[in-house]
Amino acid sequence: MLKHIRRELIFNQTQLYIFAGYMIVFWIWIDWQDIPFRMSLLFLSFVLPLFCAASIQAREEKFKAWTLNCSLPTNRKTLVLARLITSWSLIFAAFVFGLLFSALFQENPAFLSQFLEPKSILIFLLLSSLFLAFLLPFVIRFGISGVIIGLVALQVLGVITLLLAQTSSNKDNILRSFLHSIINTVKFFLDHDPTPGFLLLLFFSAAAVNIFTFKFSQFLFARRDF
Amino acid sequence: MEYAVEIENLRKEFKGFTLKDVSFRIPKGYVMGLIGPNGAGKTTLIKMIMNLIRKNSGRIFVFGKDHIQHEAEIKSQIGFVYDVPCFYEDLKLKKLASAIAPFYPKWNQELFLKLMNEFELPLGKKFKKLSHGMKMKFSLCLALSHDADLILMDEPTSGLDPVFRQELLAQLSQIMLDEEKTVLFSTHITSDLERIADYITFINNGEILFSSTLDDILGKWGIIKAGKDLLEKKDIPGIMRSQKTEYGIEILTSNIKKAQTILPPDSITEKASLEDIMYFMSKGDKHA
Amino acid sequence: MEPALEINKLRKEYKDFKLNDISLHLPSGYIMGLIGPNGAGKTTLIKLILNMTQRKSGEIKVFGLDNLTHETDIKSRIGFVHEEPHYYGYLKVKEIRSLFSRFYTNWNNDLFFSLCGEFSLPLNKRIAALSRGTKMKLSLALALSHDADFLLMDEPTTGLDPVFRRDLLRKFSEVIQNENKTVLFSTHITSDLERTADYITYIQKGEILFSCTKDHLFETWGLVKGGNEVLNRETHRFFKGVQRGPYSFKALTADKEKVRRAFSGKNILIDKPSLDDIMFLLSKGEINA
Amino acid sequence: MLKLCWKDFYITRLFLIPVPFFFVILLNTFVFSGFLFFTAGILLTFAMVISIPLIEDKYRTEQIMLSLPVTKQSIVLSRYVSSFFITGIGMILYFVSGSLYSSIFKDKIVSLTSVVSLEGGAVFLFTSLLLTVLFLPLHFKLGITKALLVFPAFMAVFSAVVWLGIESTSLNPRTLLNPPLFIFLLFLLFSSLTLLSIFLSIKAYKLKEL
Repeated sequence: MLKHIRRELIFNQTQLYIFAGYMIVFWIWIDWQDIPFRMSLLFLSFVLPLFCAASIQAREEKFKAWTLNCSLPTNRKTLVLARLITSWSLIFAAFVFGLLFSALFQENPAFLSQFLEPKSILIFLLLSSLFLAFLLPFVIRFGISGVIIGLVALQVLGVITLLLAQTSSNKDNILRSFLHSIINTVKFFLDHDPTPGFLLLLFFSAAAVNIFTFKFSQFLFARRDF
Repeated sequence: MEYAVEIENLRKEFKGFTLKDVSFRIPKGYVMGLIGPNGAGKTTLIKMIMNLIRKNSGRIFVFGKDHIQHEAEIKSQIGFVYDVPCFYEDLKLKKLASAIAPFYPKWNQELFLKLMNEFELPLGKKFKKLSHGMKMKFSLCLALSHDADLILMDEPTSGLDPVFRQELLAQLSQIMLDEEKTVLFSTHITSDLERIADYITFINNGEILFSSTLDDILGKWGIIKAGKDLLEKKDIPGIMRSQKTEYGIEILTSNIKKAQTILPPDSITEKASLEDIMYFMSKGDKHA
Repeated sequence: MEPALEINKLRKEYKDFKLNDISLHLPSGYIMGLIGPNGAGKTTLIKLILNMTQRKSGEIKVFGLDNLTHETDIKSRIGFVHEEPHYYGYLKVKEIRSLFSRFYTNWNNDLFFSLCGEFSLPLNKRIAALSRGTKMKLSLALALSHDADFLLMDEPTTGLDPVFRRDLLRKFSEVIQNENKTVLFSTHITSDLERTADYITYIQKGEILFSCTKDHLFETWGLVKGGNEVLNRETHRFFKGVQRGPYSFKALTADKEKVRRAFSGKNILIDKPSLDDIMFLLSKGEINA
Repeated sequence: MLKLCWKDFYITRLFLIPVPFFFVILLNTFVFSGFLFFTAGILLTFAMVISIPLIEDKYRTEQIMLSLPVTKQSIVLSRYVSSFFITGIGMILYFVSGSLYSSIFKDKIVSLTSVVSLEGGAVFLFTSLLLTVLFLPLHFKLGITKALLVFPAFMAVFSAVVWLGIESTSLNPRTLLNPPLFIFLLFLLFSSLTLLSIFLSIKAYKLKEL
């Protein structure tokens, strides 16, 4: 498996430099705008999986390199596993980089300590696995152009919901309640006190989500003809 | 006779094209040429052996083993050269090779470097800077450096100039000296085939029309040019296709010797080149 | 009738490659094949005729008109076919027709539709979905429909199967016979050339080694085979390329009569060279070092 | 040359409906600050302008275009004309989305009148035309993909130089602003810049190796 990760890293090394650049800009932006801890955790858990799943797949699609990857002496199962492990190693590398960066430059020490709490790490783990569970299969199935169209569609949907929520004056329309329900669940997780049971729950749910991602992506990848 | 690749009634349906019950065998230690019109299924067939395209039904055995169960083991003994280059174009050649090398247990770095400078390929150059011919040479280098027993090539010679092609074929025949190696390559240039192939398989819109040795084809097959009425009067042994022309009728037969015995004196018989055979098999009207 | 193409002393320099003093003459009504190793300058030459790239010096005349001053008139009489025809993939075949027809004054619609019928081109299919061969037929139909007098093609037959190539080449010679058009096409498949080309031009490392009719080529050029003992300092003069084996040699000469006379005593064999031999000996044979 | 402009229109006529729709919708997401609304409008217009060279690059149709009876010069000129035309469309859409915003949100979040006004429109037009005029020579010299990589850096340097120019000459922008002189100066500067840019593009395109 190590040779697979080495292969993925070598093949996408130009992407890694861009990735490092983004991370620096991201952390400077967090520090400069002093975004609250929770908000930055949410952003981080969305940006990292998006970058890993989308950019590596985009390069593979651009150069039609999957014929090369699939012709190597391995089967498709290991290829998907390698892609998942590489994505996770990149996410953790970025996370650790973030910690170092905020340790060095962040003014308020509370920010760093909050990050190092096991609860926030596990929440980050769960959120990233959820985003990855959505993104990796989506990218394998629809490709990078699918992801871009998807993001633009989300943007347009967001604007339309915003417009509708504004115009319909009554407060309790379904859209607004739907938005509020999402925000509440995230708040519930963030505020919950870090009892061991809760932490284990977080860990196992993250593990379950990742297993689902692996199985579903492998199912989709196996069905593709190159 | 041991076979490197055995394909048994392989079937694959696409929207506009189906590969119908393809069965043929590639004997070990020989070169098999795969010819057929554009879109006849040559590339699909090669990709199915490499399990890049999944089969609907049928079985493929490589070195006697099923190509799905033992996928990794088989692929470590297969060298591949595709007509559309599939490498990351912005990487240097030595980077590409170093990423691929650990996958092959029998990777031989000295052989790789020897081949690279024999083909004058600079290791530090980026893949996209190479010309079409050099890209083909690089994939061949990779395919040959891990002592592959089976080499699959999809139109390796298209777009290369004749001198370069001769070099490539010379390199290939040099590999074939070692009895163990088998080569399957698809091409459009029949003169290359006549120069190097031992077996020829002709595929036409998803069906194998024939698969036999080159000398058998060039020896036994022939074209008869005769008057229009010949067809009605006699049935020609081994007749495959016929085509009406303004001078009379041209018949392709797979058994020229027997046919000659019953022909009227005014008819002319000629040897059939691969190109003529392809022309008749896809354009001529069928018989039997 | 003005010669279709006249190039004299054409020069163009790249970093690692030079096209120096190319001179070429192609009378109208004939097919000329352009062959040479990869990177010898075939594509550059075609691009210079179409003024796609800037030349250093030299003059190109098409139908007697200089291609710098009369660029648009010349181009309206040239049909260009690229090796890998690139059109707007998302346009349908009939849409590319209406795009092209707007640019050419003498566009002939019913000729286009009859050619589409003959080539069985699907009018409502997107170009990206067409196979390589069909795209080639489309560009040929587009070129012929604005009755181009000069068909300029860059490796039209690469990657096409032999059956298709034979039809395509027969279509070329048909086009020549009845309407006195001219064809210049570069190719790597020597059997195509031997079957259809009237003139053959061989270009190598930016220089034209020969440009003459096919019959003249096969009459005067000879493939000389013999034992090594025949070779010496002085005999190298006759040969354009020599390939020396352990005992015998194979050499190429541009004037087999002269060689026959010069080697009258010795046992050498002279026969008709194939284009492959000519190309091999010209590029790989050691010239009289 | 006009045929080539017609060609640009012909190959993008399929997008004539979706593109404006997205333009207006996306622009409305940047309503919470006038400056952001303005820059988003500029960038979306610029995106529309470079969409045609991107299509040409993606489908690699440069050689086929040059085999048509047109000269390289007419290709460059037609690119300028169609870009200016598209910028005009961009400005119209900019005004449409501005008025759409004010009718729906009734200036609840922030009033856009300062930006979506006559003089705001003039500045919008001038900036987006300037952007195109600066970008096209790069596009003809380096090809669209490299040009897009180099352009942000180029813009940073250009705006810095302009900024320093204004600072050092200690010209009080107020005096510059009385309309007739300002408009005339603006027009003079802009037309000379356009001519220079056209000249550079033609020269670069002629030398470009296809």
